[in-house]
Parts: sequence; structure tokens; C-alpha cells
Amino acid sequence: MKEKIYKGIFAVLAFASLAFLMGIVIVLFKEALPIFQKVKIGEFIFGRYWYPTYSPAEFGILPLIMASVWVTFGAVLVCVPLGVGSALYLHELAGDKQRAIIKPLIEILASIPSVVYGFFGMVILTPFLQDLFHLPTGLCALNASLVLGLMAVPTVCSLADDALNYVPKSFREASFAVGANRWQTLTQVIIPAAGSGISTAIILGMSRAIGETMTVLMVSGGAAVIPHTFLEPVRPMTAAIAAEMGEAPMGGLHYHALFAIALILFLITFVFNIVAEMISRRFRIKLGLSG
Amino acid sequence: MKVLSRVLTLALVTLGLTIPCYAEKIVVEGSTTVLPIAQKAAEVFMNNNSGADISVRGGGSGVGIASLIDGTCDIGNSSRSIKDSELDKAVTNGRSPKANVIAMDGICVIVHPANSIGALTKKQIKDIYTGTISNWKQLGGPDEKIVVISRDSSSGTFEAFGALALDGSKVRSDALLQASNQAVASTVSRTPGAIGYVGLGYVSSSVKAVDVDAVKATKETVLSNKYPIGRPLFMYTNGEPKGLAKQFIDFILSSEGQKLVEEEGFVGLK
Amino acid sequence: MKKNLIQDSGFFILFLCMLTTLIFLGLIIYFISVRGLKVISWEFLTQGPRMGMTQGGIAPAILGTVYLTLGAVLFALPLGLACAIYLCEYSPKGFTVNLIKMGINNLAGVPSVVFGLFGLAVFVKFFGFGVSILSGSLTLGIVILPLIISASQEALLAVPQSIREASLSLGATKWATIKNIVLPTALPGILTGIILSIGRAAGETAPILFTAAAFYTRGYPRSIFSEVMALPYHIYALMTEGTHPDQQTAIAYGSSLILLFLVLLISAAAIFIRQRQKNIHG
Amino acid sequence: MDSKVKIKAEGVNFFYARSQALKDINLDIYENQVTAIIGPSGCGKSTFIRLLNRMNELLPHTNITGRISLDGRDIFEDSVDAVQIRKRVGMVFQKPNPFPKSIFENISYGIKVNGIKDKTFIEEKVEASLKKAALWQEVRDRLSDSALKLSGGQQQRLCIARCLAVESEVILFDEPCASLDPISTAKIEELITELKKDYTIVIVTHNMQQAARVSDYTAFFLMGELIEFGRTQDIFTAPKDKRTEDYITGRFG
Repeated sequence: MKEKIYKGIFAVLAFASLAFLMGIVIVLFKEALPIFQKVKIGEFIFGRYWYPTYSPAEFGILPLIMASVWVTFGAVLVCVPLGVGSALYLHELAGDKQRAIIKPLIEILASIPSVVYGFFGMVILTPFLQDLFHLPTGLCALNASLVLGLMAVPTVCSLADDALNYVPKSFREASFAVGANRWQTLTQVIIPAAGSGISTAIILGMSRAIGETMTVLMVSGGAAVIPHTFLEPVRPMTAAIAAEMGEAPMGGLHYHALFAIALILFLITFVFNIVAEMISRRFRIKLGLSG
Repeated sequence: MKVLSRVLTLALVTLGLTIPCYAEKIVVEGSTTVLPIAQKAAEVFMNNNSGADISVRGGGSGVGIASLIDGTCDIGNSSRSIKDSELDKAVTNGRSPKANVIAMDGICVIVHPANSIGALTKKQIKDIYTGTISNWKQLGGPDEKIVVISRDSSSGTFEAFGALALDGSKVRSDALLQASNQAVASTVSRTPGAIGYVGLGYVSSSVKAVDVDAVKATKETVLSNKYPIGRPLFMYTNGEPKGLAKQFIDFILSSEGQKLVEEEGFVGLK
Repeated sequence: MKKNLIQDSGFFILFLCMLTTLIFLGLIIYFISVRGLKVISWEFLTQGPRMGMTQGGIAPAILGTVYLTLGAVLFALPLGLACAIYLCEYSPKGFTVNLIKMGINNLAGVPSVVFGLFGLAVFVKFFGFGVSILSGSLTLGIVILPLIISASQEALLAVPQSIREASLSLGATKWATIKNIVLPTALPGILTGIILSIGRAAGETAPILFTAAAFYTRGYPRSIFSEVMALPYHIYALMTEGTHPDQQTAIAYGSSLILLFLVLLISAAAIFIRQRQKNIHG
Repeated sequence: MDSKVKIKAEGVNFFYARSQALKDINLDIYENQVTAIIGPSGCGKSTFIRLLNRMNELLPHTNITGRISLDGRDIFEDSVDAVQIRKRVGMVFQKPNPFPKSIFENISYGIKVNGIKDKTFIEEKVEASLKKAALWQEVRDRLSDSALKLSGGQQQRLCIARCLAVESEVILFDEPCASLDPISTAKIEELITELKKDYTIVIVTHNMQQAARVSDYTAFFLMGELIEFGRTQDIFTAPKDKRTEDYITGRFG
């Protein structure tokens, strides 16, 4: 009988946490949908001009979406090689002593607060980029990508390293037994076997980059225009929400438009997660590992 | 498992340390521009009246007004007048927001100190911000691309600048929209071809204030409305201010209070 | 021969990745510490701000961040761990579980300002906790909930089924197996989740903007219902609202260093516990 | 010579989701005897043994009909708690699975989990179990070492000691020596014949010689059915069913 009570307690706590998380989604929908009575979804997503406080107000968020896409793509180019690369180094090359020092160091990089990254980006990276590329201003998509990518590295690296450690030693020994050297073993046996863990690590690292607000607000420049190069200032979706939410009259059209941006961001990440999950699942089945 | 339980009990102990005791308390919340004034005044006021407890929060004009309407704050700071939609909401909630002007704020147009341009007409400013002029050469300045810096379109400072200087026309879409006065000031100070606008309080040696229609932005010209781009700063209360809120606002309007306003770089009402 | 050439170049690239990561880490910590240390003094650590945020210390903000972070972990850890345990141990494998896992991973992508507004609407207004440590901790707790659930799940899934069966075959109940065998083995992985979420909770600004953070309050918080200053918001406010940038930027550096040090301290403690647990279990 | 029946399976069918793993099994396991279960891989012998201590319930979408009784009582009755069954019917798995704890904790775990807290009793029980499992001499002075540091054979004997510590009446061996070297295998076989005096033993094995050496009775499974059951000498010298004969003489499987 006691077993049933324990199972009940865990079920209640599990659904309580899910209820909170679903609460966020409900608030997101509730506050976002009113805008679509005024502005058609097509106009909203593909509109090229974002002038929410003028009259007549224009709610086109294509520049914001493209900015988020560029910045997130840039962040991936930074955090995947660095994050997974470091995890592989830690797993394959680092001796135990080295590992005991570097792994905590990387996790410390994870605990550096985002506002400190924004601060670092604003005060040090901005002038550096400005002189390097002779730009009118160092606040641009590249700056945001670098800082966001760097911020996501520890999450990717820690979880990828854990994933690599869960791969049974027998796989490695089997590969050596057929005469494969360490690099072949790593690339053809260990990485595929840890595939699901590594993809989860990348997804979580990516989600952190997409959802990041403060850093992006401080370093991305804030120009609501569709970027053509990495060196132009941009205004990602999260930056627009954070900057304008405090000032916008609560319950006004602009307030609902900002929530609609957050909703679209949520839906984009949702679709992205499903695709990533399918890829990693097909990847796992090909290897014959359970789901 | 043992380790986790030990950590949890330790945390509970620290949380329980706080000792509750009561004094009259008001909450001042809202506009980021008014924040420095509210903070300094609260600090000095509390030094003079030990019983008072004033806590100051930012968040923006929209949050301040909304909290006043919801009753979660006693004074709602705002750098813009209340909007009709907010007024309707207040009425439905049985609140009657009253505006108390506590200071004036001149919005200065600033450029990089190395920029030779020292004065601009309102029309020139409008042409720059709407995109018709895009190189300093067209204004007799150095041959350099103009980098237009503006505030995000929902901030109170932008509201005033847009109405007074741009007659409501749209800022060019590739303008850098910064989230705060200080971000505008620091970007202008580091970008040779930049032009931006900040509250009087944020003008420092690292930027150059430009005369507008040949009027220099000073306390006197703003007060006398000769300087064309100036706006009032409000502290909204629910009906006539009363109790600690009244004492606080009266203190800010007193000569000592207005001196604090000037120290923070804004324009006193005397 | 060619095989080894590929291997050497491959390993060299990995070494480069590691090096750049560590260099960037070094750069951030170097700049923050050098400029931060100029401002740090005993007074800076023990007193509140004075003279319109240009002098004095940041003690209330430090205490505020400690309360908020501990409150968040205290709220999210039991809830998140229980959720992970339920999903991995008790609930039937299948569609619902994957859907829940999908939803959780997705929430890590929601912009943190939305969590702030959710906290404002639910904890501050609906539950009537008002702007306070409680609302702030609960909101931050929800921000780190997905992280704790995902990390705990990965750790629980990694516990080999064979030792679960071994325990059950000795007549241990399911809960006894989880408590004595599964959780201790998965503890290192769970601690990784806690470490990552401590850093996240202590550093978040947007969620506490509307729910807990005050720009300036006199003295220390009286109870969990009073609002509180917090380091991340203090840094952000100084850098954006301060009208005296020269003095205030220095204070912002000092606050960043203290926040960094505080978070490193808590993380180091968790890392130490994880290392000790790993050694015991071999 | 036939002693009391410890476990009796009557008309047992077992289904994994849609496929049927066991068809109409009727089998008696005699007390204090060693019963070997042989057959080609995938014939359902492991599935059957995991029914005896209700381990298969952990898998989703399984279903069972028929009756399995322990000392006369059906083990699948609602009032019967699986935990009690597993306490009385211990199991040693194919791959040694010691807990990532010390040697002492591995053995004492089972005792403590079943509610016994008396420290001295536990220490005596641990020593007795290790002696019975012929491991005491090798580990007596390093009980606090991690069990993962032991060799394969030692780990398997540790798992046996774990069952003994819980005072199981029956011990199920699921191909215990599959991953062990010949010397350790011999030690385990010796141990099984030794344990026969106090415990009922059921052993699933691929190794015909092992079955012949160690067991008193043998059951031959094929494609989920029990083909033949009898005394080990009879099965190996004069099998009644032709399929048993083909399997034993190594013509298939």
C-alpha cells in the first residue's frame, strides 16, 4: 500500500511542475491572441516595418525574426564546435588530473550570469569589433552571436561530456579490437553512441541562446531592420520584448503584440525541438539503441 | 540523499532570519528616467524621517502606471502623460490617477565631441531622423555617414522627442534603438558619426550637446519653454496624494528636493 | 600512415576548441576582476548604497541575490526532481512521457522576460504575494525548473537497468530501490543540473524585474514578503539608468565581480560534493 | 527420492504485447534440488525463470494466464505482494550487477531494505553469507572497498552472497557463468552443489555439460514450449522426444 502513496506523491509533484510550465504557455496564448483581431497573422509575421507606438501603428516583425535567426545561427557556429569540441577533448585527450581541473572550470563558465556577459560584450567586445572592422558601431549581430555562443558553450560542453561518459567502455574496446585508432573510434563509435545526449546538449544550449534576453538587449544594437551581413546592428525578438515591455501600457495593443512575438518565438523553438528530436531518435534507432 | 537534505535545512534557516517590524511604507515605481530622482529623494527623505520606509522600483512608465491602477504601488512615475487606454482602465478599476509634475527634462540632441557641427535647426534634425539627410557633409560637417541613434519606440523620452522634434513622423528603420538614455550616451560617445538625444541629466563631457534652433539647452531655456524639446516628469497618485506619499512629493517640490533634482541633471520647477 | 595524420590533426582541432573556450573564460574573469577589485572594500560589502547610488556598498543586493537564488533552488529542486523521477521511474513509457519531455525542453527556450510577466500576473497579483522575495524565488524557480528536470532525467536514464533489477530481486520496494540505489548513482548528474541552474537563477535579471527587484530600499528585507535589491538588476540598472556613469560603471564592475564570486562559491560547493560522491562510489 | 514440490507451474502462457513467449507450461521444481533449464536462445527459458520472481512485471504490455504456486500458494494472487515473493525467490543475473557501493554495503543492503537495523546482526549475516558464497577468504580485510574493483567471478559470488543474506528459499540463476572464465565457472558450479543442501536452485544455461554436472532435474524448452522434463541422467542418456535428442547431441540450436 505504501508504494501507492509514494507513486501518488511523485505523480502530484510531477503534474504540479507541469501545471506551472503549462501555465506559462497559457499566459502566452491568452496575452498574445488579442493582437490577431487587429493585425492578420500574415501581416504580422512577414510585415517589414516595426513601428508599434505610432498611429497608425505598424506591427511587422520580420526584421525581428530574421535578427533572431541570424544571431541564433551565429551562436550555433560558436557554441557547437567549441562546446562539443571541448567535451570531446575532455573525454578523449585530457588526463584525469587535467579533467578534474578543466571540467569544473567549464561549469564555472556556465555559472557566469548573463548580465555579466552582456556587460563584457558591451564594454570590451564592442570597441574591439568597432576598430577591427572599422564599423560605425561595434554593437552588431556578430557581437551578439559571439557572446550568446560563448554563453551556451558550458551548457553544451557539460551535458555533452556527461553523454560521452554514459557510453559503455565495451564499445570503445570493441572498436580497438578491430584495429581502429582513437580518432576513428571517437568519430565512428563513441560520438554516434552518445548522439542522443549530445543532441540534447546542443538543443538545451541553443534554447538558452534563443531565450536569452538581457545580453542580447545590451549588445545587439537594436536596429529593427533585416540584416544582410553579420556586421549590421540587429534587434532580435527577445531584445524588442525586453526593451519595450516595461514602457508599453499594460493591456494595450503594443503589449499584446510583444506577447505575440514571444508566442511565435515559442512556436519556432517548439517546431525546432520536434525536428531535432526526430533526427536524434532516427539516429539512435539506426544504432540499435533504445529510445 | 543525506547531502541534499542538509543543504535544504541550511537554506531554510537563512530565510527565517529576517525579523519583521512595521513602519509606514510606500512604494514608488515606474519610469526609468525618473528613477534617479526618486531614489535620491527617497534616500534623503528617509535620512530625515527615520519612521518612513520608501522603496523605489523601475520597470518603465507603462509598469508604473499599471501598478498604480492595480494598487500595487502608491506613486507611479512616468516620463509621459497617461494614455487614454490607461485612463479608461483606471476608471473601470475605480481609480482616478492625478498627475503631479515634479521636474522638467530638456531633451538634448548630442553628437560625438569630435563632430564640428555645433547647432542644428529642428527641420535639420527631422530630416536626419527621417532619413532625408544621411551624411554630415550635407550639413557642412565632416564627410561621414550619419549613424542615427534613437530610443525604442515605447519609451517616454522617445514619445516627447518624436512629438516635439519629428512632429510624429517615422524614424528611419535602420536607426539604432537603444533601451536607455545611458546606452544612447555611451554609443554616441564611441561613434564619431553618431547623433542621438538624451535627457539633460545624461549630458557629460564625453558627448557634445547641440543647440536647437540656436537655443542652448540650459535650465533657464527649458523652464522658459524657449528650448523647443522639453517635457514634464510626472509622479501619478491615486486621487490627491495623502499620508507618506503627500509628504514625499511635497519634499521633492520643496527647495531642498528641487536641489536634488538639479543634482541628478534635471530641471527644477522653481 | 594517412590514418594517423587525420588523427593528429583531429586531436589538434579539439585542443584548439578547448583552448579558445578557456581563453575566453580567462578574458572575462580577468577583465571583471581587475576593474572590479578597484572598488571592492569592506564598506562596499557591508553597507547599502549612498549618495544616489554613486557611493557606499551593495550589501542589500548581495543578500537579495542569495535569498532569491536559494529560494529558487529550494522551490525548483524538489518539484523538478520529483517530476524527473516520476517520468523515468513510475510513468509508463510512451507517447505522453515523450510529449512532456518535449514540452519541458521547449520551455528552456521561452524568453526570460515572459517568465517575469507570468510571475507578475500569477504570484504578485493573483496569489497576492506582492513584489517580494517569495514571488521572485517562485518565478526564478520556474525559470530553472526545465533545466533541473532535463538534467535529472538524463542522470536517471543513465542508471543501468541491471542494478535496478538487482535491488528489486532482493525484495526491495520500488521506492527503496529509487532512494537507496537509483538516486545515489544518479546524484553526480543531478548535481550538474543544480550547478547549471544556480548560475542561471543568480544571473537572471528579466524574471525578477517585475516580481522582486527594487532599485533602492532602505535596510535589509524584513520578511520573505518584502521586496529586495538584487545584484543582476543592480548591475543592469546602474549601466542603463544611472546618471553618473563614471562612478556607477565602477560600481557595476564591483557588483559583477561579487555576483561572479557568489555564484562560483555556490557552484564550487556543488562541484565539491559531486566529486566526493564520485570518489565514494568508485 | 522425489522430495516436496517447491514451485509448481500449471498451464502457464505468457505474452509480450502481441507475441506469445510461453505456451502451456506445466513444470514441478523440487525443493533442495537443482533444476536446469536448457534450450536454444529465444526459446523462452529466461522469460520463464523471470516469471518465478515476477521480474517480468517491470516490462510494459505483458500478460500471463495459468498458475504458478510457491509452497502451494499462487504467486500472482492480488493479495500477494511481489516484493515478498522476490524476497523469498532470489535471482543472480547473467552479467554481474553489484551496486556501485562497498562490498559490505552490497551485502547489507538487502538486509537493511527488509527492515532489519541491528548492526551486530547485520555484520554476522554479512560474514556468514560471504563464507557460504566462498568469497570470505578473498575479501575479509577489504570489506569497505568498492565492489566494482572485484573480478568478474568474485562479483558474481558477491551477488550470490547478496541473495543468501536475504535468506531466500529459492535461488534462480539466469546463465550465471556466461561472462565468466572457466576457473570462476567451476567455483560457481561447486558453490551451487554446496548450496543445494539449504536452497532450491533453478539454473538457466546454454552449457549442456554444466547442466549435466550440476543439476538433478532438467527441463528442455523449445519455441516457448516445454518439450521434455525429467531426471538429468534420463534426459541426457535416454531422451524420450527426438527433438531433445537432436538438441543434446548438438545437431541444432
